[in-house]
Amino acid sequence: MSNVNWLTTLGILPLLGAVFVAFLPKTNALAAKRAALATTVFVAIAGIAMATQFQRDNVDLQFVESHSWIPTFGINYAVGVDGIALVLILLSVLLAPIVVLAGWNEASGGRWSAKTFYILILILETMMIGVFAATDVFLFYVFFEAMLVPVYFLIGGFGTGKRSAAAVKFLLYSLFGGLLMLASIIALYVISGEQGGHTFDTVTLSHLQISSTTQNFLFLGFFIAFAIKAPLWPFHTWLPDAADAATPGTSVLLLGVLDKVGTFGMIRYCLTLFPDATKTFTPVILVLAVISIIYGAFLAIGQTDFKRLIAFTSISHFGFITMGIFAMTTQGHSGATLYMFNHGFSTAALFLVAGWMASRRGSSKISDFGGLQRVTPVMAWVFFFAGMSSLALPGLSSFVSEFLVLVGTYTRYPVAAIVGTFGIVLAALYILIPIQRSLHGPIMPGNEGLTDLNLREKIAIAPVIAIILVLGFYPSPLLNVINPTVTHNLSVTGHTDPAPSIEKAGK
Amino acid sequence: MNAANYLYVSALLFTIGAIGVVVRRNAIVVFMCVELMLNAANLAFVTFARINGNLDGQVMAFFTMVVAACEVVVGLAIIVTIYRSRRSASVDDASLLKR
Amino acid sequence: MTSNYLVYLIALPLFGSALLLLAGRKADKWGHLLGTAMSGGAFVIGLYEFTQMLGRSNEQRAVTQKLFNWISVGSFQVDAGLMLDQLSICFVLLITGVGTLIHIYSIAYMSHDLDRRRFFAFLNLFIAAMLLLVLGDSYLNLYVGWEGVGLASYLLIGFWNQKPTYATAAKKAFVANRVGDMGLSLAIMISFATLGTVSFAGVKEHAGQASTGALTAIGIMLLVAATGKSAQFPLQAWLGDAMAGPTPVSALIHAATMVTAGVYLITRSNFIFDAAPTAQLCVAIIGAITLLFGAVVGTAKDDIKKALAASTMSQIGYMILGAGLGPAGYAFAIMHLLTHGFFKAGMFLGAGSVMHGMDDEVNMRRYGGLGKFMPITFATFGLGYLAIIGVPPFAGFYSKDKIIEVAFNAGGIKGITLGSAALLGAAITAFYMTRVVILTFVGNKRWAEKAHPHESPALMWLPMVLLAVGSVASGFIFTHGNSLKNWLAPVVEQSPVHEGELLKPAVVSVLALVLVILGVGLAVLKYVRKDIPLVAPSDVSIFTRIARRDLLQDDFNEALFMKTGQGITRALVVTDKSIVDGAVRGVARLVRGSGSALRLTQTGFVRSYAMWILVGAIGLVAAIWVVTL
Amino acid sequence: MINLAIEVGKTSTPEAVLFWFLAPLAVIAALGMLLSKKAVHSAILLAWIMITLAIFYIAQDAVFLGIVQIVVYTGAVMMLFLFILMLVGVDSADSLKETIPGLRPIAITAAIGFGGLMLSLLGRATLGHGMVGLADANAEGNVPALSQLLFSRYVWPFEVVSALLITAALGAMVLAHNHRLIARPTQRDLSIARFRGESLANAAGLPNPGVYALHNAVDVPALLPDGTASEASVSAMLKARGDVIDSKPFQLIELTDEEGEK
Amino acid sequence: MSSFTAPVLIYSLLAPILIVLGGAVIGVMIEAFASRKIRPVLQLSVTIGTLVLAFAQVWHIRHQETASAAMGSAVVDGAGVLMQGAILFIAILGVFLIADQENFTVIAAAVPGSEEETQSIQSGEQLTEVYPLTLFAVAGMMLFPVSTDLITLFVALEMLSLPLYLMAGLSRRRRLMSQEAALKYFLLGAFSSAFFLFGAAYLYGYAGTVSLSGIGAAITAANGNTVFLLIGIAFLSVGLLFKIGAVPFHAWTPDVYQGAPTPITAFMAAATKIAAFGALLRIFYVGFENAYWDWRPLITVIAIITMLFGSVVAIAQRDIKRMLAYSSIAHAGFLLAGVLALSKAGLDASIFYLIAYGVATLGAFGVVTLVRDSSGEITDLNRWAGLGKRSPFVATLFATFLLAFAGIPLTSGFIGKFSIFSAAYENGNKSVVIVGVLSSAIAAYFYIRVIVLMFFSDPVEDGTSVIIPSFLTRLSIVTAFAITIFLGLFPAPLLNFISSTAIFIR
Repeated sequence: MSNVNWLTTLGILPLLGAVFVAFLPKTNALAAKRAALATTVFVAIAGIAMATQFQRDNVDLQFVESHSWIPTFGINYAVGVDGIALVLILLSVLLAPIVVLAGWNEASGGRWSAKTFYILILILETMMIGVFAATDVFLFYVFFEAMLVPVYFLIGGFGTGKRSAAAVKFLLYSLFGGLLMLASIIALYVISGEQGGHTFDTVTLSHLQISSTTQNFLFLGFFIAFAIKAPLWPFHTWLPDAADAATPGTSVLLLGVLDKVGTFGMIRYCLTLFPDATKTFTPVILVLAVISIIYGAFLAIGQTDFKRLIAFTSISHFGFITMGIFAMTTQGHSGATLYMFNHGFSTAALFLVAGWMASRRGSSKISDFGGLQRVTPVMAWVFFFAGMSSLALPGLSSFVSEFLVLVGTYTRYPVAAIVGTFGIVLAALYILIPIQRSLHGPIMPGNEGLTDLNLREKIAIAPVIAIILVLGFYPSPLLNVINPTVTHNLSVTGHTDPAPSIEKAGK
Repeated sequence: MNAANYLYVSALLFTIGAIGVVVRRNAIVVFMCVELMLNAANLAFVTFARINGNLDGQVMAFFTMVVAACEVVVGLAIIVTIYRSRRSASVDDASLLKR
Repeated sequence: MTSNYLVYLIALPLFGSALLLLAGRKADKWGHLLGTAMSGGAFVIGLYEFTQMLGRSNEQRAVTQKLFNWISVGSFQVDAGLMLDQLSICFVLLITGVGTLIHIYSIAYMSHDLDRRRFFAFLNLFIAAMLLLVLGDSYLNLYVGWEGVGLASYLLIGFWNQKPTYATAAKKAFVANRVGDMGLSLAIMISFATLGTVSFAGVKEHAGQASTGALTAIGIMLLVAATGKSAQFPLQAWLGDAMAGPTPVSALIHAATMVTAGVYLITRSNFIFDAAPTAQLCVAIIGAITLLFGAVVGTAKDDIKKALAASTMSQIGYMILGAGLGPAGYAFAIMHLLTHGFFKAGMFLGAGSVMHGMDDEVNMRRYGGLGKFMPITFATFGLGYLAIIGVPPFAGFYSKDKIIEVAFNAGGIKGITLGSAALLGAAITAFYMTRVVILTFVGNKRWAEKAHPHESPALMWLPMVLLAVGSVASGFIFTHGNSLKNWLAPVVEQSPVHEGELLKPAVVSVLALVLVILGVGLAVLKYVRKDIPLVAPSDVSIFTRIARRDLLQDDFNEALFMKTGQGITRALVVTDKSIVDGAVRGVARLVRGSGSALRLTQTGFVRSYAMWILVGAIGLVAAIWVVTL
Repeated sequence: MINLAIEVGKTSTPEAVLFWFLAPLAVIAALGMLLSKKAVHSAILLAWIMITLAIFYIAQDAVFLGIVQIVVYTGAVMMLFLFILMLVGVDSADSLKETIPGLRPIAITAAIGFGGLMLSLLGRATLGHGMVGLADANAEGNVPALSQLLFSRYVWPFEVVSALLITAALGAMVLAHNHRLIARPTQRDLSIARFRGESLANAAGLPNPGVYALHNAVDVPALLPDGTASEASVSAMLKARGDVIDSKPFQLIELTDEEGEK
Repeated sequence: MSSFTAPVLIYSLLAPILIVLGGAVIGVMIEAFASRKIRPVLQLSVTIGTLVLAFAQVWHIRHQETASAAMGSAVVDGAGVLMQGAILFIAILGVFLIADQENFTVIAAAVPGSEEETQSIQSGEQLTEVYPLTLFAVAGMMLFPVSTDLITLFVALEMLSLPLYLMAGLSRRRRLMSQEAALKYFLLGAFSSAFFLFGAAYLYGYAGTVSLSGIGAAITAANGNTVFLLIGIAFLSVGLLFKIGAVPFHAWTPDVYQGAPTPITAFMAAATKIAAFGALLRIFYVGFENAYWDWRPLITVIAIITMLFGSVVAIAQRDIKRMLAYSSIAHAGFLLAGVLALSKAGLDASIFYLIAYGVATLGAFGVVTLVRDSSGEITDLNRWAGLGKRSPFVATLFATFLLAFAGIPLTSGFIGKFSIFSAAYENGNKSVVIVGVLSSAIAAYFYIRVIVLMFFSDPVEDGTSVIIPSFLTRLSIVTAFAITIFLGLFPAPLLNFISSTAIFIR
């Protein structure tokens, strides 16, 4: 590996971009947009370049950097990625330019100038990279909490409808979870102090001897924070509001990347730091996950608004991810990780198109649309494609992950998997019903004059579609990165895949 | 007689002073009750000085008197200012700031 | 053996589809030609592979092609691999052959549709997906094709989705299929958890080690999948509505190929069903129920396409029944599948031809006497009709009789019941098909004045003729020297057949023929001489009414699933708002409320503040008092 | 009295007599201070308590403090209090009716609770040693001993206290001192102003207060020839303080309207 | 008469306090002799010069530790030096705000609304006495945390309080409220110092000495029972807890914060907290260390009530200054966790927290002084709506301070919160940590509410505007902002300095 500080460089680039944008004149929105786009594209390229340097079969953290930050508390600026984190960082850097390009005019409805919008987006990108790259629990927490702030302003400042209420709900809900996690982090810090010196290093912390009661409490502190973030039933109610109010681009980042921090955290922290407590709580969490799948799907069916609908579909999808994680099998874990990546893109597609539809029509109510397939065929087909991706049509990337999750769960918890499988039927309903209402049927009054996607929008959505398609048929590039980490994680936490029952019988 | 009896007197006077602060409305009387409390504390100091056999308590009591004198000056100045503005020395009338 | 060409079977139509979809209007002029060419190309490759296969010994005929490693996580290893064996080649030829004919037919049939290019794109997509379905070398690969054909079916049913009912029909088909797909994915999961593999070869190899319970579970789940895709009871309801799609679609997808995927699945999984008798029995029962169900519904339909759809359902019931009869039946199930592919596709195309000439009128009560105006259509349709009712020597006779025969020979009550059902079905089939033919082609004309029935162009009747040839000849070819049975032998592992246990083949044939004649006669009596009212009479028996309502399948689904689902949805929406989010908001309100309440302690009176201090001090003193007790 | 846990040592009998005589008086005076309506009474009672305490100090070998108590507290501080009381109205009586709801019962409970708890606690206290007495400490006299401490051990707070005194002075200045922005008008200026004013009515000066025959104090407005009271005749300060008495009762004859018209 | 041993005062070590006192006296002289015209400039420069000089001296003596700097009355140790330095720093920033005399009455003696007052305002004069008063208060604050006997503590307590009582009443606008604030502050302050004194008496009675280390030694010796000790601790605590604004001794805080001139509120809120907590920490760490198990439950309960009460009631506030007051109450609760920690880590954390909180508070109140209409400052929260639109920069600064209060990472408040809670947890005070975390969540609500109001509400056209601040005010606020962010990003230098310096010597 070269001695480039990949992660720091990657993380700092958007920040520099933000600073640059800050110095642009306020009136020149176009310059801000271009600068933001250039930055994010550049970061995306850098991210891909970094990924090419990643050694797939090396289970250690890579691109590791560590500098003392607050030595008093043993806090380091320590970053590094394993396969899972790398995939999520890729997700972040790839989605960012898409969001910028797709939401070219998103900032226009905001309280502030476009400049502010892009500064916030770029800051957010830095934080997203940081949160996945951090290997120091404290650093992770810092990013985890700090990233709320730009999102908060993005929702509250540039959203629509009850944006400030939604922003506050989002922030308070997340802060509440974060503070619970802080309590756990403090406890970890103290325990590490008792056992050989204060540290926040994830690996060192995972070797602590913690009594089972304490583990349970600390686990809950972390888990609730992540469950709110993810969001898992019943901690989900902030999400529909936030997604409803936010601009499509913000929603994409919110659901596509930010919420992944929750599931990522479950793998990285809940699992490795508290293996025993994880075992204790697995049944409960699986129940919650299964409820999320079914509940989210039913509520999605019951929505009358596109954005809320997509939000609820995500709740269902996050149920799948959580289920995959807590199944504790390689398929479950790899599937869940891949699911995080794929869900990012399929939600991006859904949200962006829904956003385009809403901005053209001036409403995101499903009932305001009808017959779009004849008015705006390209947009309609893109939406259809996104919908298919969301319902995990085989051949599209989400199928691979969803199936892996299910199969991985089935081998250990068949009942959960069976109930979860019902989700795929409900998925058909929650996708096809709105598709029928908005794309099919006679052209609804008010829809006649809608314009189809323009070139910019097509360019923005094309990579999303391409990724969804390619990974559907050829997920190996990602799976090969994810698998070694997953195997390593499970083996150090003492989980082995259940053998096929014929082999068990044989023994 | 037990020398500690002075302590009981001190405690009683302190209590009465404290209650006075709560129940009286004239700011000057309220302030006088505070002075009573300080005096009660002084009595305790003097008594403890005697019990402990050193003069630190008396020195403390002495400082208390000086400090109390200063406090009286400032306090009464404030009360007079209030009185001039409001034509009332009742502490209950000064209740603009609340909730 | 490996072959490098298998992938092109799929790639050609897939490429055609993608190109047509992406090219947009620019491709309008040549899109249909490209689509047809792609399908035809696939057929050529299929033929090539078939000839290659013929040149090898029976055991060496299967060829495989591994493309790449698709999913590899831990022990879950799935290759993107293709396998062409004796079973799949039947399907490949059917799909590409009939498919190409229907492409050709569609060029003319859809010539006036602005979106013809898109139609061909979808058709190509279907061909690709269907080929993947039959070529995939593992259940998961099959699954991709399985849902792919579902998607294509959805798109084609809803091709004219500006009409809300058509859009609904498409959605219904997709959802019903998804229920089936759920079964398939569960089957795959169980298979992986039990056997550690999902490839056909792997499952076949290890199936013997697994417990019967697990195999039964897999079998039942596969059956669920089959019922969804093949419109079998209880997931049959979508097929009738699926006739909303353009008629070539009905012919290709909802008659000849896609709906038979369930039969393929069960036949392909013969090693599971053979080891799980319970599951196998379920298959047979479902098949028997559906063949009767479809037949009964077919008697009551006035819409020509729906009548044919009911017939399809019924005929697939026969196939499923055949496949459920185990090693003795697989070959006949496939045989019936193939013959049915010919004659039913032919009849659908005929129906399309009629509609083409009748301004898209589908109500048979408004036809009548069309045979004079559309001789070719009448002829081809008639040949198909003879085939389906099982008149020797037409194709249906060979295949259907064999199934009935095997059913009777299944032994015991099972055999008698299933055999009787199959026989009865044959009679009803004869009745309703006769009814269709009479109402459409015979008798006096009942159509409106402005209609000008005419024969369809050559591009349309040519495929019909070719299919009619198939309807006539295929049965004989397949049974000649047990050719198909032997051909399939390596795949379905035939056990020694106990022939003639209950009824001799001849007896069955005679019995069936008698019943067919009965059915035909009844229909002739009922419809030939009488005036057919233009509107279906309403003063009919309750049974007729129920049959017209598809034996209440929709009412049942609506009451049981839709209403419940809607109820749950509504309840959950309310729950989410008032209870789940309500709890959150409640906590927030509680905090705010206590804030407002505690705020009142700040009275503004300095004396009450002093009181607080005093009370605090008392509290401290009291605590001390307690601890120093 | 309660049996004391702190048995710190017996005092001499005269002191006991003094204590039992003065202590109850002090407590009663304190209660009186709490309950008397008039602030002045409270002040006087407080002064009495302070004197009592001074005596107690002296009795407890704190001669210096006793004297200082009388001089500084009773002498200076209490005078200051009385002075301010005069300023804000010496007569003003404090209604003892409680206006803040709920405060009275809480206060009574608090009084009993606090006093009871304190007395009870004191009864439990033990010190671990008896009363040492100040004989040794005061060997060279109370004042020298105190000064020893004050100027060596406690010299720092002693120095710092000076800052406190300055603060107090400065504070009083800030709040009370009122420098003139405009030069005070001289008698000449006033006179000119009177005559150049709009009306010459008051050119000769304002009427003096008092109804000479019956009441002759400055707080009674003068009666004008028409029988009305002249507001201008009393000092504005008195008016502001509300200490003006109605002059009606001091009229010689009731002037009715009819008579006035005649 | 026995020979008198001359006292030894190490003046170089006491110099910071003496410099400030000297400056104050010079200020008084200026009041007496300098002409009115030059007084403002003169006073300001003397004051700032004094504070800077004192700060330099504090820096100079930072490593010279001794318990006998002033015959056992005051100590110079790391913790004391840090607190003195912090107080001086806050005071300098505070004086920058005070320099904006718009906030102060011109003539305190005049009756509100009188002709005299109007004339004075028109004359453009300034109330310059506030500078020496500030210096006196600063001196008292500096002395408070380094005092090692009860006498000096009491004197210092009064010395810091008296000027504050006075200054609270000097507001130019809403003078009745301001005077009321002064009266309330004074009466309650005197009341609580009576408790302090009474407690001191019992401690003296228990230990036979007034020095903290003597009391500590007496606790270790354990003659007799602890009744006197506990009474002493309890009443002494009342006095101290009053100053820091802990529930139920908090009631003055909102009223005084609201009524006092905002620069004074800023100075008072920030600096008094440091001084009072400094003393509290010293008393509990040095004096009562060995009675930990006796006072821990009491302080725990008070800390919990304080955090919750402050956070919950702040939600219901409509006035920005009152809201900040309740926030300061909540923070007092958090800081009590540092007292409960009773460890080196707890001491370090407390000092860091005090500095971080003090700076942010000063900045926040500094911003409050800027938002005005024609009749003066606007503290009604509803009229802050849309501030982010009017003056995004100021609103951003204020939001940053609020986020620091809320303890959002990358601000100083977060590091403070983390360090103090971890120290408390380390010593087994789990309940305090958990409640602290919960009340932080509640507290976040009202901080965010203000941010929502500023950024997400549309401005009301009612003449509210942000004035262009004077250079000094700007300097003060921007410095506070910079420190808040810097300590959030790079707390290590300060933390290291604190942990290598902060120590209580006995």
